[in-house]
Amino acid sequence: MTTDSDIERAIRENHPALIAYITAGDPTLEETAEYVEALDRGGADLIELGLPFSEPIAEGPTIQAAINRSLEAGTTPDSFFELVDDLDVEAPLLVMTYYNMILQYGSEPAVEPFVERAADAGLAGIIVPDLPAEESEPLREACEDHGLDLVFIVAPTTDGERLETIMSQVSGFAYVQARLGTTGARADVSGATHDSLTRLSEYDVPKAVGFGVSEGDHAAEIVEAGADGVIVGSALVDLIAEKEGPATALEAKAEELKAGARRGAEDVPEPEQP
Amino acid sequence: MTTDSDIERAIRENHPALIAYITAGDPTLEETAEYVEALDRGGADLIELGLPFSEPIAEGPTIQAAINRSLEAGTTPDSFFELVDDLDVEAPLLVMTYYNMILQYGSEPAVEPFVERAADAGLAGIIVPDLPAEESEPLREACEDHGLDLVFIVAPTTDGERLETIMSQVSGFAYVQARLGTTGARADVSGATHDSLTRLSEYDVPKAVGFGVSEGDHAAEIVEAGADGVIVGSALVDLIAEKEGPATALEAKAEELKAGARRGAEDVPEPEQP
Amino acid sequence: MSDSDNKTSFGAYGGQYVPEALMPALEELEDAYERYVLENEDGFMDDFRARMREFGGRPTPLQRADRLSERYDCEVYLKREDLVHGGAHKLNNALGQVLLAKYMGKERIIAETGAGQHGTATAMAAAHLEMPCEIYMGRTDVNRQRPNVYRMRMNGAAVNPVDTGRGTLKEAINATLRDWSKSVETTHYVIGSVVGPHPFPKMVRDFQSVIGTEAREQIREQAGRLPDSVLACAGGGSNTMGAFHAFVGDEDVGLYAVEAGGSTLEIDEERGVAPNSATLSTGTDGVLHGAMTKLLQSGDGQIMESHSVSAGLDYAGVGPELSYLVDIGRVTPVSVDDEAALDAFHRLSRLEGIIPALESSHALGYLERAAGPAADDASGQRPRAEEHENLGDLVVVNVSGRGDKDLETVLEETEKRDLEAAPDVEVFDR
Amino acid sequence: MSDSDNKTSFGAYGGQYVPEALMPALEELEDAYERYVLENEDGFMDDFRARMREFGGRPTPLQRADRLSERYDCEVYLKREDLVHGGAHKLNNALGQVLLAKYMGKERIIAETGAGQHGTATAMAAAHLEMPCEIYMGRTDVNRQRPNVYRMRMNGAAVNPVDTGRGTLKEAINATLRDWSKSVETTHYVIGSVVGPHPFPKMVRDFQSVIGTEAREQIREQAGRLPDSVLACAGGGSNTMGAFHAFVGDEDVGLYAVEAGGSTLEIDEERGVAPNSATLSTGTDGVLHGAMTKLLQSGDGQIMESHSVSAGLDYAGVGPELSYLVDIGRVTPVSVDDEAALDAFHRLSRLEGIIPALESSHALGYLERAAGPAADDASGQRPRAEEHENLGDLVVVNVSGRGDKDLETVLEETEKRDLEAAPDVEVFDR
Ligand SMILES: Cc1ncc(COP(=O)(O)O)c(C=O)c1O
Ligand SMILES: Cc1ncc(COP(=O)(O)O)c(C=O)c1O
Repeated sequence: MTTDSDIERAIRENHPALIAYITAGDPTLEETAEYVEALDRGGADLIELGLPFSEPIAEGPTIQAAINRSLEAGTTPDSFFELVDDLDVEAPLLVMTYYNMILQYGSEPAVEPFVERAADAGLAGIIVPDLPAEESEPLREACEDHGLDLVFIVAPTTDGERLETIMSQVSGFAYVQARLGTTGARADVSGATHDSLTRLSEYDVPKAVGFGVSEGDHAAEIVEAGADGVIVGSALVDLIAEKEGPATALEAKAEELKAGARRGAEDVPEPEQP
Repeated sequence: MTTDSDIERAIRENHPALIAYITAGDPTLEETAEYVEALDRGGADLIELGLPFSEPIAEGPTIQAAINRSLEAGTTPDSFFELVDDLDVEAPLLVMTYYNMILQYGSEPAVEPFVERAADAGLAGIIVPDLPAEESEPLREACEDHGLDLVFIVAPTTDGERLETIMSQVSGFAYVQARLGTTGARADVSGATHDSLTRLSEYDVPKAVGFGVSEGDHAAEIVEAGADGVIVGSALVDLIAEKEGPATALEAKAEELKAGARRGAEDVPEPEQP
Repeated sequence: MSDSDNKTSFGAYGGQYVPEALMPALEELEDAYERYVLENEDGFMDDFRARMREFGGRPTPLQRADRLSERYDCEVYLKREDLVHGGAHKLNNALGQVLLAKYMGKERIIAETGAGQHGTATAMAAAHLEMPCEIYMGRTDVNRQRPNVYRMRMNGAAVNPVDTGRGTLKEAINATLRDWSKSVETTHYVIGSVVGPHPFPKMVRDFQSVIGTEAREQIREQAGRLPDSVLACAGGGSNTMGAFHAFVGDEDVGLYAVEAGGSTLEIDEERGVAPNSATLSTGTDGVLHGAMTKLLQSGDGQIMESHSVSAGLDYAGVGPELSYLVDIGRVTPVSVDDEAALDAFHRLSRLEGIIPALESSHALGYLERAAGPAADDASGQRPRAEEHENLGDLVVVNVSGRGDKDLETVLEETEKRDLEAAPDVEVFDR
Repeated sequence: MSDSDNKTSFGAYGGQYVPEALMPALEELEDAYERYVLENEDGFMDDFRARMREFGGRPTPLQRADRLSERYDCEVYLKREDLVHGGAHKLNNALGQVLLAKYMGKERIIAETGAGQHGTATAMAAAHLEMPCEIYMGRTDVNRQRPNVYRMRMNGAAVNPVDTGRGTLKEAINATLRDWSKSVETTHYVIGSVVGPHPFPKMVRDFQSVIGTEAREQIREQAGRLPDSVLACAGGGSNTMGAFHAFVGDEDVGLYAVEAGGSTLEIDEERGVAPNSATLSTGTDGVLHGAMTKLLQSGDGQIMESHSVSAGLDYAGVGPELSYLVDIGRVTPVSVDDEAALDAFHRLSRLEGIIPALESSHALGYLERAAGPAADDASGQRPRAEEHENLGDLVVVNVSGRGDKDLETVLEETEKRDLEAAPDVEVFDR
């Protein structure tokens, strides 16, 4: 690992970090801008913005619905990037989208145009839930060329050689999937989380845990188990779908989660600096 | 041929003969008695009474319907025979029914009980539309034993050896089927009738033509072609189904048909007596 | 052919009780049957067999049913007639007859149909052989067997609804016989089972006998010996005789004709209704549709309405050869009721992944009754019940057809009952 | 196997674009595929073939279609996959995968289905092999393919309606992938076509390749030589690859993948709707459901709704191997529209007595377009149109399934149109 990326730095400096996900364009891009600012104010250290794809195979019902709302509102890669162009928040931003959306940007199927535009817009990294390490070379190279992190997911089923391969390719942070299944807020922290963090403990890269985190107490538990950050998505998307004036609620929720994470960190030693 | 049977005599003596068919029990047995008397008055020389069977495969729609009415009215072989017991008309009576009705009369499947009862009731003959010569031996023997005629049908398709066989077994008269198909009144006389009568001309037995005869003019044409009698069924059954006071209509129809037959006979030489 | 009978009958059964007008056609047919079918004139049988192979999908497999074998503590093999083109054994006969009609120079085909299986098979065969085809079908059946009506129409056949009587199979046969009386010179009547006047019962049996001929070879190859028993459902009895014929000479092989017990074997004499179609088990001798055979009839000789949950078994008569084989003790007639047949339908669907025709389900239902867990003593020893003992250790069941056609009926009838083997059929939004 | 490709892809197509959580399962499956399928470990392939013979009814015939041969002035042979148990080629794959899952020690089967054909095949296979089975099916499809839902339920499978999106195949696949993400350790996902991540496209192709392997042998035996061309419809492309695979090395044999042209090949960019499913003919490269392949997608990369009168072809993607074979010029993609497919459905039903699946009717529809009377010059000479010339003198058409399932659709769609080959479907009293 050479110098820390924006993302890595954001996690290490704000340890334990809160990583927030919302779907861009849900319900409109204008509102997304408001929500991003609210999350930033509330203490999110990194913000993932979902660029909607019509076949979100890794998402549970909550985020599926958000994606549908966004698509119905007409969100496109171009309008998404224009939103990001105009955003001005402290937390680095990542785009989370499916591989086909990246491939189709530009006139020919290729990854370069998307990455270039993402870098231009000031995005710090990319997460692609349907791109395993085996298929990631073109995108990884383009990301390196443009100084973006490509975040990989480590699943409860990831083990042995596969884990090695992935960890050798990780940049930014390792996205530790808390449990099998799809995204979606759940009321507990799974045993799989503990197992995964144990397996990963020997790798010197920030680890953030997502899939099912919804409350401050979960965040505390996860950080206590050794995570460097918690990733929260569906719980935030729920607020957007259900509350009036979601911005306020999002800010409060971010505060709760960040506080939870901090609570968890009180019992664990600060991670060693490289 | 030894001595003439009642049936044969009725045909020869009343030449050209009118043979009338109605379904017994249509709509009730009481009314059948009235109709039989009316036909007798109108000039019918022989009267066929249908004993209804649930599967009348040789009948057209008119007689099928009559059979259904009779069955619904509860006609049984016993009530049928009781009707015949009580009838007192000049024309000899025949029963027309399907073979299973004959077989099932009595406690075991056998033909004897039916024939015995028919003879007792004073019936002169039996016609069984689903009993070809090949299967007729038991019934023929029983009929001989009880002095009843068993009338056979000669179809337009009957030819060569089959015709020989049938004609050697005929008693009473040969029922010449005017055309292929089922019973039912039609508006013309078919060419098949002429052909059949030609084929039969060498056999010395009375020939009566049925299937489709409905008017005096048909009767004339048929007799002119060489028939010794005409058989009329559906046209009479139609009157029963359609007219108020069918007895009068039946009598008038019989008169019309008999007159027609006579008209036809004026142009043909009297048949030779044996 | 080794019929212990004279030319046109089986003992006292069979014969030719038809209007005189049809007799010449039967003579002509008899002649054609003897020349083409029995003597393979002009290579008729080779042609027929080749078409059944390429068009019809023969041979059908004989499949060991693993779950049934386990359940019944004996080796159960299924003869898979459900895989024949059209979904039932019916094509064996329909194709044979339409081809024969073609060899005879006939120009037109007519047939009756009840549930529509024989009608669809005939329509397929007629399309395959370019013969104009008309199917008679009772109005009631037309209305409740709509998909089969469509199939016939799509194969180019005309469908003539019959409005008389109850509008079911019996009336359709009557109507077809009436058409034939008119059209006999140019037309062949493709009768749908081993019923009707001679030579139909023999001819249909011969066309269907491929079932048993194949099964006999297959079981010898697969199990190394002849079966202890062969089970087949019996409506008219064509799949039955088809399955049995090759085994009739094998005296150690038990032959079970499983009839539709309907709701009960008891007869409603008053209304002239038999709430079953168990002709062989409960019928008396008489003449129907051209043959002497066992019948469901009143004391007077009127034919009764029969009933079965399975339309293809719902017939008041049965093939004369079966009547004969039952009388001489060669075939054992048994029956299972609607409920047991439905249960067996679900059981095979679930345990073996084969959805059988409701007709065939009767044969399977008898297996359950004779050899199922309830039939045996509940003690650990599992001493066999007598019926189970009689079936033996190696049983062939003829699955005469597939049950796709029966889904609606089965759903409706299942809802009324509490069946052991039925899935709970959730009803989705409509 | 002679794939001109690397291990997980066909040229640039294929790959494994799935969530990380599924990757270990794909590795495990790849290993099992190589051992059991490619190397016949534990006699897996022998077991599979025996079951396809006895349970599935293989081999299916290759039938010379006499009327079509005459009409098209060339020898037309039909590969009769409509005779496979369940009524379509789908069982070849479903049984292969469920058996493999069993050998792998999996405890549960899940699958997606659109029209219900793959679901019913999988439910049958699962019942046959005693595997608990759940089928995902879009709500819209559940409601319009009711008989198939019942069949699955009767075979003991659970049917899970999917309420997202338009409620059709695409959504069902998404839902099944989501289930699998959760249950991957104990569950095998039986994918229904040659799509999805490696090793599915190869494995499904290998299970289906029996179609072409049989056909190749049969045509050599029956016609004495290899065909000039092979036609198969292409949805996902499993019957297509199944029919083609054995012929890919025979460079003189033309391979035609016939896609659903729907109402038109033109795309409604505005609404993101393709009124067709002609992926190979009009699609662009992208990633869907785990593989890089040709897709119907918007310029941005959103997957379009596809459309076809035939539910089984109604899919916006296609197998990656087909994309590859089209790119290198080995397979010719063509398409016929709804109307031509319906017409071909009626034509085969009427002329040959075989009611084909609407999917298969597309392959037959192409034959009519390329070689039908209208395609040739009307002059007495009948010089062949170019398309006819290309098909050659000996053509094999894969009849991938039977059309019983399509009757309602065909009736409805036929009423809207004036089709040359359609019977006039009288409407009987309801
Ligand atoms: C599948 C099936 N099995 C059996 C039968 C009964 O006929 P048979 O007793 O002549 O075989 C039918 C009649 O439609 C049928 O469709
Ligand atoms: C009969 C039939 N043919 C073809 C298809 C299309 O699938 P594939 O292209 O994978 O063969 C289907 C799909 O349901 C089908 O049922």
